[in-house]
Amino acid sequence: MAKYKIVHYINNFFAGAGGEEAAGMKPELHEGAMGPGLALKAAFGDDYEIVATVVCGDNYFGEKTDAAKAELLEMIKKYDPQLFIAGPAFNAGRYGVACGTMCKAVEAELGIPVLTGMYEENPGVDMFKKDLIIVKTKNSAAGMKDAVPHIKTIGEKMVKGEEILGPSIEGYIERGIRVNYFHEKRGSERGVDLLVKKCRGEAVETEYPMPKFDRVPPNPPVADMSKVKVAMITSGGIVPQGNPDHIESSSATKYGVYSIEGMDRMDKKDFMTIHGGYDRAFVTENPNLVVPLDVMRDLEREGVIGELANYFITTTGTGTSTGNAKGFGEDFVKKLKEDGVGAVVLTST
Amino acid sequence: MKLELGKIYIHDVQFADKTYVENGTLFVCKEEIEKLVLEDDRLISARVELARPGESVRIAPVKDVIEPRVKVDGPGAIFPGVINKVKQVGEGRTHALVGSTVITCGRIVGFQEGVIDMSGPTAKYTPFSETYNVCVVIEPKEGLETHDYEAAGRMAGLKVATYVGEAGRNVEPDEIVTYETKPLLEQIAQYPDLPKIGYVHMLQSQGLLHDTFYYGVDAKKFIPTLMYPTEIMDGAIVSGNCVAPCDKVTTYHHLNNPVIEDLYKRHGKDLNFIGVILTNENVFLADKERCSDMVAKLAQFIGLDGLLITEEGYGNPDTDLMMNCKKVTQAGTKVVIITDEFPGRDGKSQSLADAVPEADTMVSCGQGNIIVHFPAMDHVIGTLDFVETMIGGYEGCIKADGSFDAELQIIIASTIANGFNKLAARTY
Amino acid sequence: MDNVMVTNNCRCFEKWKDIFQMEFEEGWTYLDVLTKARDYIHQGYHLLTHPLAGSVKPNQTPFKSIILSKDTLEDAEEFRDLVLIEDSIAAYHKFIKGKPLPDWPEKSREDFRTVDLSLMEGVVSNPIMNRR
Amino acid sequence: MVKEVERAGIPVVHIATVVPISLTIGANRIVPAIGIPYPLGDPNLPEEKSKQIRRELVERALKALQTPVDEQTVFE
Repeated sequence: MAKYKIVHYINNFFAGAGGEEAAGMKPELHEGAMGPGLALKAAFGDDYEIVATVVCGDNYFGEKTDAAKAELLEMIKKYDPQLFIAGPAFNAGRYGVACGTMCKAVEAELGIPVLTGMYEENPGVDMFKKDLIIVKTKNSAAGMKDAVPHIKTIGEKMVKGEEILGPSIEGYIERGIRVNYFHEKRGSERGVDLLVKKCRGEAVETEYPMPKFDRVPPNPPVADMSKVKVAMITSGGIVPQGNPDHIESSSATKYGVYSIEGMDRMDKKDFMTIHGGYDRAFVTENPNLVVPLDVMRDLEREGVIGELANYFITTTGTGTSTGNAKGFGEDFVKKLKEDGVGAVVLTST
Repeated sequence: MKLELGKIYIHDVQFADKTYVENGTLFVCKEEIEKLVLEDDRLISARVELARPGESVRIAPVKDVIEPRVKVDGPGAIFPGVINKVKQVGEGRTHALVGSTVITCGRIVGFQEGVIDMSGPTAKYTPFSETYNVCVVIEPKEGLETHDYEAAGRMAGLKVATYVGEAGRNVEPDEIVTYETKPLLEQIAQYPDLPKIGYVHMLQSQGLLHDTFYYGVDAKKFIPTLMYPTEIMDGAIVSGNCVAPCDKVTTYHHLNNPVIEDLYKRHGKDLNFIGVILTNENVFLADKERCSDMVAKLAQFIGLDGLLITEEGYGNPDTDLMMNCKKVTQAGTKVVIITDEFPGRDGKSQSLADAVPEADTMVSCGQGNIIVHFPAMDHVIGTLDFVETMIGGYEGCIKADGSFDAELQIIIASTIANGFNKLAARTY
Repeated sequence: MDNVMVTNNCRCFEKWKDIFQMEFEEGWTYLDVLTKARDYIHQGYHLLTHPLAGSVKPNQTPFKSIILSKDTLEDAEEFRDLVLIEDSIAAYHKFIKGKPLPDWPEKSREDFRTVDLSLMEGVVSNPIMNRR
Repeated sequence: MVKEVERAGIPVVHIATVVPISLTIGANRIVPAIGIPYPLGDPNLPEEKSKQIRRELVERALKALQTPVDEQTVFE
């Protein structure tokens, strides 16, 4: 019988190329198993073979994701494997994201089962747990020994198309997928049990946890405002005259970044409002009512704030889906970070 | 209020010249049932068919399921305010033909009614694959208005069930179960050391095909009220809805409410079952605020320590469910919710349309979005013409041999949100 | 009461066009109605009816009607309406992703209009709606 | 948008006309604005008065940015 073929993905560190200094390495291909793959090879036994190990530096993957992905896929494809394993990444964040990204890409392109492993707090977990089976590992490579049996069992089941049981049984990270089963007691009886316990003050476990409301904990305060660069953002629909980027007056699908360099105030000759949600007359007359440039310049001059970013970011809030708004935010924070912005004043109408 | 429920166990159903029960077999007279149904001139045809557990039979589209019962002693009669005169029920003695049902089926509107399979892999999801079913397939006269047809179909089922139930009047029951709830102060005094427990029963009340009736009163027009648990066993509540089949509370499920049954089982042991608060699930947000305020008020008024809440339906009712839970909790009563789930095809989305942090103790009756396969059956009672358009079905899902794939929500009472079944969901 | 009905159901439009301000467009999808209602909420309107009224799910019925008002009838938590409409839009996407709306024959569409109309009739007949 | 800025580790203050919306979208530091047609200022007043109001609001926003908070906080 032919052996099942596995391709394994690891990073610079686990390939023995080195740590941070080797993180820029480009994708490489090695025949057979290496590094942590040796433990997998031993566990999977004679019916399986790690035919190749593909390696990529974490920084290279992070910075040139698309190129790295394409190169790696080419390498993997020609082995025609039945299973792809990435990592485990343990608590290495960039490595975790790379493992998750590669698993998704391989699954989509090659249509074969994929598997990775991470420590619960690895940022890759939140990004990929709904899409992938991620074996739960300890936070360092010392956890390899414990992870291997789970990777083996799940990997075998995947290749053979057998049912993968619940996360606590199989040792993977809970994916948040609701799956039916038959309980030994009917629902009403379980309900009464829970209520009696709850009334006694005993701990009870819910069968369906309420969604966690997506909250971001507040950042620590700005220590010294006079040393910080402040940026202004608005959902109040203030744009340069003529609305050059055609931002919609409601249900916006884009945002704009516009210069305020050398300006002391928002002049109605330069800016207009496109907001669809309110009476525009006052703001048309004085855009500072939404983007308080005049006051901010005063504060900058007086040294109350260190510096004002030389642009403002704008869109319209009315009718704009939370999904789009989230997307805008994810996009423009990169710029804010690059520009060293240390505080943001966001105005909404 | 004390009710003796005499259970007559039915192990088979057969056609005969008259309707009667003998040695656990229910004999029904087809002609008399058809005649009874056709007394309503809104209906032009009624066909009676029988379905037994294990048969290769599929029933669709199902409108309501009703257990035949008859009141043999005490005030009032079965289905008060609907079939019989308005009169307080819940006291005396009632006989039930346990293990048999009357099922109405037929097309009401171009969507929504569900499926019952008497055998095969999907049979396990519905309790009615284990009962002996007298199915009445109805057809309306041409051009009948939807509201009228809904009413005619609802009445047909209740009339037939009442008629069949009469067969149990003079039969000695196999088992008699006594349920008793005393007036509030006496009930509290009976078990002073046990937690005082209630049940908030939310009735579907959004409009056409979404209604429920209490003593004939449209539930959207009442305000929350207290009910002795035994009233429901005499048919004080009847279903007038066919929302998503999977979480439809059929009239059968009202008569056999599992929460009430299980609370009675523990009554006097580790809890003191005080009573039921009935409330509704209206479309109007002001009604929701008002009724949930009143539910919390009643719970506090009668001094409950804890209560269970069940809902019927998805979406709009989730908001009532959460408002009730939140306000009752804030009024100082502990809450457990029983619900079903709709997390989408991939099981990854939020299961309910609303959520509050107070809903921290929930029982899951399973999720209705998974796809299940329905193999072909030898015989179909009703029609499969509408499967594609029924809830949970999708275009092209039905194959030439009559087999099809559909979401679990197409099966009657498969994820019923009052805990009648053992189906549950957990997180993978 | 300054009420507006957002609907894609011509029967609701015909029935109440003289009573309510109407936002009606036969061609709107279920989502368009939800989105329009959200725009009104963003502008300070309050929901009078639940956006998911009727337990026919958003990937089943093509029709949707929602009544909003400048006034509020109840002492609700302030951001209730916003949460309700956003949750409803999320629910819409959840269902439609798994299974798109079927291409219903006109007979079924008329049934759906009837059900939607009935849901709204229950609301409009409520005495509190006639408050001035 | 506000959550994404916060998530990126940049302290952010939201000057919002409709505070409940701000709470719902998850802003942690919130300063209530004047009103919908003119959030920062009051154009019915002479411009210097209006600007004064604007300045007070912005100063309150800057103060909020320098105040430690554990949960969503409205700086009235």
